[in-house]
Amino acid sequence: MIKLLYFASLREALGAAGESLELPAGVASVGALRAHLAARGGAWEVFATSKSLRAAVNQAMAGAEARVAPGDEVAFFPPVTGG
Amino acid sequence: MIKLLYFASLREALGAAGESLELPAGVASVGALRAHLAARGGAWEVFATSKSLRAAVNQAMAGAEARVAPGDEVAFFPPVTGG
Amino acid sequence: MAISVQEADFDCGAEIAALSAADDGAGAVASFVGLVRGENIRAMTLEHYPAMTEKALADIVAQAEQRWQLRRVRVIHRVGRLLPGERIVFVGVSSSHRHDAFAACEFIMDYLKTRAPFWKKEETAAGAHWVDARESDDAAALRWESGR
Amino acid sequence: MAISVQEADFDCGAEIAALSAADDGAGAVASFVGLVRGENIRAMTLEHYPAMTEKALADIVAQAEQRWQLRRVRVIHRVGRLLPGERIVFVGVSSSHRHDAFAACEFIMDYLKTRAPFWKKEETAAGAHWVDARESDDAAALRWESGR
Repeated sequence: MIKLLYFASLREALGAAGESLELPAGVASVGALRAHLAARGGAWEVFATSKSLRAAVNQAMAGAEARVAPGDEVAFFPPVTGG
Repeated sequence: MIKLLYFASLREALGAAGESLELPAGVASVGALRAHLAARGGAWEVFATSKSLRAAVNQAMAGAEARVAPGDEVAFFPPVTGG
Repeated sequence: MAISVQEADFDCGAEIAALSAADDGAGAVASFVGLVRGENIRAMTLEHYPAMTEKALADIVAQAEQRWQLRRVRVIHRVGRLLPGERIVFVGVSSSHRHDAFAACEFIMDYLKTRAPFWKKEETAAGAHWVDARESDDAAALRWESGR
Repeated sequence: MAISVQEADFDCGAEIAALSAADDGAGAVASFVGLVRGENIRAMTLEHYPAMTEKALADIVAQAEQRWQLRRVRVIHRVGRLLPGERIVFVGVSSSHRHDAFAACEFIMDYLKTRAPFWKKEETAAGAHWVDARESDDAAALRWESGR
């Protein structure tokens, strides 16, 4: 299982703040996880279409190639706008 | 007459905070005024020997070529060290 | 370094004083305060990623401490709903050297703007919307990569 | 712009608050505080050229206002005898733009250090001496000429 979190406009677009997910076979990177989520269709296609979506693995910014393994916390969010 | 002012280490070296001076004939610039003061000898030679001495005419920084005329306030001081 | 993420307001004067208190070498304190601009905004709500926020800020501060000679660093970022004119963020840096304090303070703000997980939602007369990230903020952060 | 040359201490929190008070566009306030370092110093006396000081500071602030988009600028410089840890100078700048506030604040400090008629005399265990001007301050001010 991994823990998924969604923030800000992404959270609102998906209608969910997060979920627990059993990592499917073959999904071991942020990029593969995005493809898996996009395949749900509808609002979830944003994981395939958005170029600006950011990811963090275990609370550290992570690119598409970053490893994802059971027990990880993976967050997706739009570019940050604090300060 | 001009008003002369001396500040900080220069004031202490000369033992004077300022004076009123009748501008001698031919003294019409900061540079000429420095030469005139240096000619007093002793501590006043600093006006000839110091490369770092600064001048202001009527409260504005002024170089050696700056004009000096009767009624002006001319100040001499070391490089500033505030802030 | 001291980092706070909080709903409560903060006291700039007290924070600045604390940055140099009982430190003979702290001759320079640079600080920055970011406020909610009110031109077309009724209110602003700041969301963040609690588990990551302080970690991200601590990483930014650690980078600043590697690049410049700093004595103390203080970062405060508010979350929740804020009204125009309210303070959002405080960054303060003390150093023996004026330029180090200035550079580190601006670096921390530029990195915070592009790397710390905060998101702003504005309430305007036309409704609420999430604030878009600005290219100028990305450019400001990138400046530090090339060593300007 | 508001410029003060005074013996009295000042309140950084109040000064920073005043820079953005009742101004919807002031989203950024950068400020700097310079303090008496105490490593080998018992006290410091600041002399100035009263007739020129405020004029010189106003000229520096006017230059900053021409170079950057600023909303308000505040400069306070103390004179007289100060002890280690005491505040000497405050420069605060508000702007709509973070970088303008930072740049103008540092510019004003760099120019103040090299162009405003203040002189420091330090009291140490070995006696009192006038502080020498530093080449690094001249270099800091010159940076702004070439547009870095």
